[in-house]
Amino acid sequence: MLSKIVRTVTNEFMLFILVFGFYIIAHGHLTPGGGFQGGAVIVSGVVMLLVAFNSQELKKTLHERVLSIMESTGALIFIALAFAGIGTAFCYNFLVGSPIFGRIPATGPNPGDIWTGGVIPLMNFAVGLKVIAGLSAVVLAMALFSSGEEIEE
Amino acid sequence: MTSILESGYAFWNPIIWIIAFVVVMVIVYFFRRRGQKQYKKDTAQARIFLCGEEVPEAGQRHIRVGNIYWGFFETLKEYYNQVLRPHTGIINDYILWFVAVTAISVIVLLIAGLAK
Amino acid sequence: MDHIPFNFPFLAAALLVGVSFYIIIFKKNLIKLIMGVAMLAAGVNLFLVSLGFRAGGAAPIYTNVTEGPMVMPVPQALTLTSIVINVAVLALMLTMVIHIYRHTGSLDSEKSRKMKG
Amino acid sequence: MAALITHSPILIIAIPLLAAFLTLPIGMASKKARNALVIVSLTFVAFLVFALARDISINGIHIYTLGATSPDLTTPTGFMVPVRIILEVDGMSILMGIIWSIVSLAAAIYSLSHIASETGQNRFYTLLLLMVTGGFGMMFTGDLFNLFVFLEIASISGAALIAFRTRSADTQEGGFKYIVVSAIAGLMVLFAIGLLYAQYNLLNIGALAQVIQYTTLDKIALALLLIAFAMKTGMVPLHLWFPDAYSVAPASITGMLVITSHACMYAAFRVCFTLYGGVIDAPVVGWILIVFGLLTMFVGVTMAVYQKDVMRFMSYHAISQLGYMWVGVGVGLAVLGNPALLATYGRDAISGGIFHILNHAMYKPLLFFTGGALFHYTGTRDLTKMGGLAHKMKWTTILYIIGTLSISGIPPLNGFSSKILIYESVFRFNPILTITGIIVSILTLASFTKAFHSAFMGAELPEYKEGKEVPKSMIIAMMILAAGIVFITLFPSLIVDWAIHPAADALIDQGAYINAVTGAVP
Repeated sequence: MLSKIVRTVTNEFMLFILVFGFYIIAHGHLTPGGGFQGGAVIVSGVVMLLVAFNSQELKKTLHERVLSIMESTGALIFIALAFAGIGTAFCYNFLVGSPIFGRIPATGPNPGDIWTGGVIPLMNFAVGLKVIAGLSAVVLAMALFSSGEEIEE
Repeated sequence: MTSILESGYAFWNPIIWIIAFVVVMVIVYFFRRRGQKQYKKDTAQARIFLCGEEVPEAGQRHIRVGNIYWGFFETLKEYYNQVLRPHTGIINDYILWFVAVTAISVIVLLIAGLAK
Repeated sequence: MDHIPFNFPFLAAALLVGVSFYIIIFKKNLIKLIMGVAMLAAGVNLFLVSLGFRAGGAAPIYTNVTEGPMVMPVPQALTLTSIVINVAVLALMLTMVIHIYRHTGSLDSEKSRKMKG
Repeated sequence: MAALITHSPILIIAIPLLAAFLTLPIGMASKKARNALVIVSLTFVAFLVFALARDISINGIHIYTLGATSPDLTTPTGFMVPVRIILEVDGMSILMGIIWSIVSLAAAIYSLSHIASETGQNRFYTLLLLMVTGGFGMMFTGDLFNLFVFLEIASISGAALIAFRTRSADTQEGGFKYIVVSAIAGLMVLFAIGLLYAQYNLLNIGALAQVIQYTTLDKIALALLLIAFAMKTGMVPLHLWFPDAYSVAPASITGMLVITSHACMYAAFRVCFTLYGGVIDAPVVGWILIVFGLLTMFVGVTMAVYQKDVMRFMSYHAISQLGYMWVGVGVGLAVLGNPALLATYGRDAISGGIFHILNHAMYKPLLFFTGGALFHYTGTRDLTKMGGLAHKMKWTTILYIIGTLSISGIPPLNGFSSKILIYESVFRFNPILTITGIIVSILTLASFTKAFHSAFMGAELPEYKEGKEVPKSMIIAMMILAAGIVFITLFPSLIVDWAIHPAADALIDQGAYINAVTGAVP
């Protein structure tokens, strides 16, 4: 565990990292970014926590079981969205034109409309969930590993 | 027929083969029945005969894998010395082989293209 | 950007691939080997991304398009997929190396091997 | 039913994917439900594969476009070339799909008791189903980049499964070697795809095949693709990782890895025949395949005779058998530009090679499964410690004999029917190939006799007096594959006419594959 200054700063910064990560996930269909990138940003925050506190401490809050379920849920939402379009074709963007994320974006330079993209923003969220859970589990498992402890099933 | 496989020169039919095999087996069985009939079960006749020596225990009697085909390996010693040399078990060497074979294939393809 | 020769990134990619193959073939330390694989991935990714470059092109963002050409978005998507895959591959490799170190107490690819022939 | 068949290519890929992520939440609740989910989903996939196969034999190549307004709309309105992800299933793909569905189902059934004592079984089944997804994806995709993605999915899950038993060092070493080799091969495939994309701005195989030129860059890309896939297949001298990885995996996974090997071989054939089919320098590439194939056959079998570890010994045999396929298809490729020779023996040689893939996919997993049964019973893979096991393991012995006779090409088993097709067609190309093939076949029989004697024959050893035959699910899995062997044995011509010749024609007929994508009238 590092000094109190580092821990306090980490705690404060974690909020900004989370906000920035979710911003990248939510704007994946408008700007560069998306589920994986935003998830990776958030996991960088988890790595920061891991450095500031130690892996044993973090294990008490980040449960392996919860991470596994989160990861499976993300993947399942993604596949379910892909299956939902199967009336036309697999992965068909069935939300275009509907009230949810259904607007057609304007061409040319514009500030961007978040309410567009059909299933793509939803898929971004699903991927983000999976990446956050999966990469945190990987990082946590490796940290526990190197401190000589197995992660339990 | 769904069993005849044409291979260009000849044909192959497993059903005919099996019928022939069964016929041969019947003939073999016929000859076998004409053999000696004095054999008695559960007597000294059924025991293993090893030049009159004591027969060793099951664990010692079994010929283990290391002793099978000794002559084969002895004859091909030179070949095996050569062929075992690249099997180092080191991952770096595996990739070296990959790079070498890719380079050779590229060169062969380019030279073949030049010859045209 | 006009003063940089167009094929400069390709030379960099070739250099990265060459150096990483040197590392993978000649460095016996398994961690260095993993670094070599990561560098090889970086080289291939750099190659892919520079494929899509068009001189004077804008970033292919829908809400940001000005007049003129855009750089090609497909190689960027390919690179991104490749990066994601490489994250998984590297994580798996590191996990296995940790296990190998635990079992054999060595990170040397010659000393830690159990199987040959 | 019609809708099911229309969507079946993607359902075959997506159902294992869906099931893969369901295993974890369901497995936390109940083990039995999870096992049922795995078996039911794989059975359903196998059913879909057979339904699709029937459809393809009637209607020809099946196209599926993801995300389109209609699944057969390959080129969206306003575009000149296909841009979406396209699945394209022809005779060759569906044959590989049939093989993969049968073997993965058998492997899942085998796993039920083979890994019953391990921890982390939920993860095991997740990875197994992901591997199934990757394999089907490689076989069905019509897009080069997707080929790479699915190749990596299969490789990553395969490597994790090889290293699944973390208790011993050799599993970790095998998994590490596998993932390093796969990563480098995969990156080289990606590099080659980049080279092709740089010139033609296309990723779809059919659309690329239409415009490809065979420039210098294309030749480099061809060499990279071919050798990278060949390394994943285990072609000598790139086979060195193969026994290391295959011998340490759980036996059910080893059986599946054999088929991923075949999937990479399929990808190599797809690249040579379909992608480069019109422009390739066929004799040169054909001879490259033949020379490496001969080397693979001979070095593989001689190394196998030498081995003392049962799984390692079978791995070297898998390498050796892969050589037959390279030689058979290589001869077909060498005469691809000559229609007269192609009709005389080229098509038969390709058919023989493909038929050998089918046969090998039946008997090699069976043999690996029996090897796993020996490991299950004795707790060791070392043949020197075994002996007299036929007294206790009657079913395993019978199944091992079936596999042995089949792999050695003893009539009337199925190995013989494909080997005779290869021998007789290849003989007219070059007799040396046939002679080498027969020598290798004899050595195969010799080495399997050796392993059979040392493991099963002899008096009952005192250390193996206790113990029972392996559990029922393992026997059932082996029985499924043995039933496949017996069926192919009895009706070789039915299989050849129904599955093998369409597959060979699909490889030869590049035009049909292109037309299916570009929409031209065939």
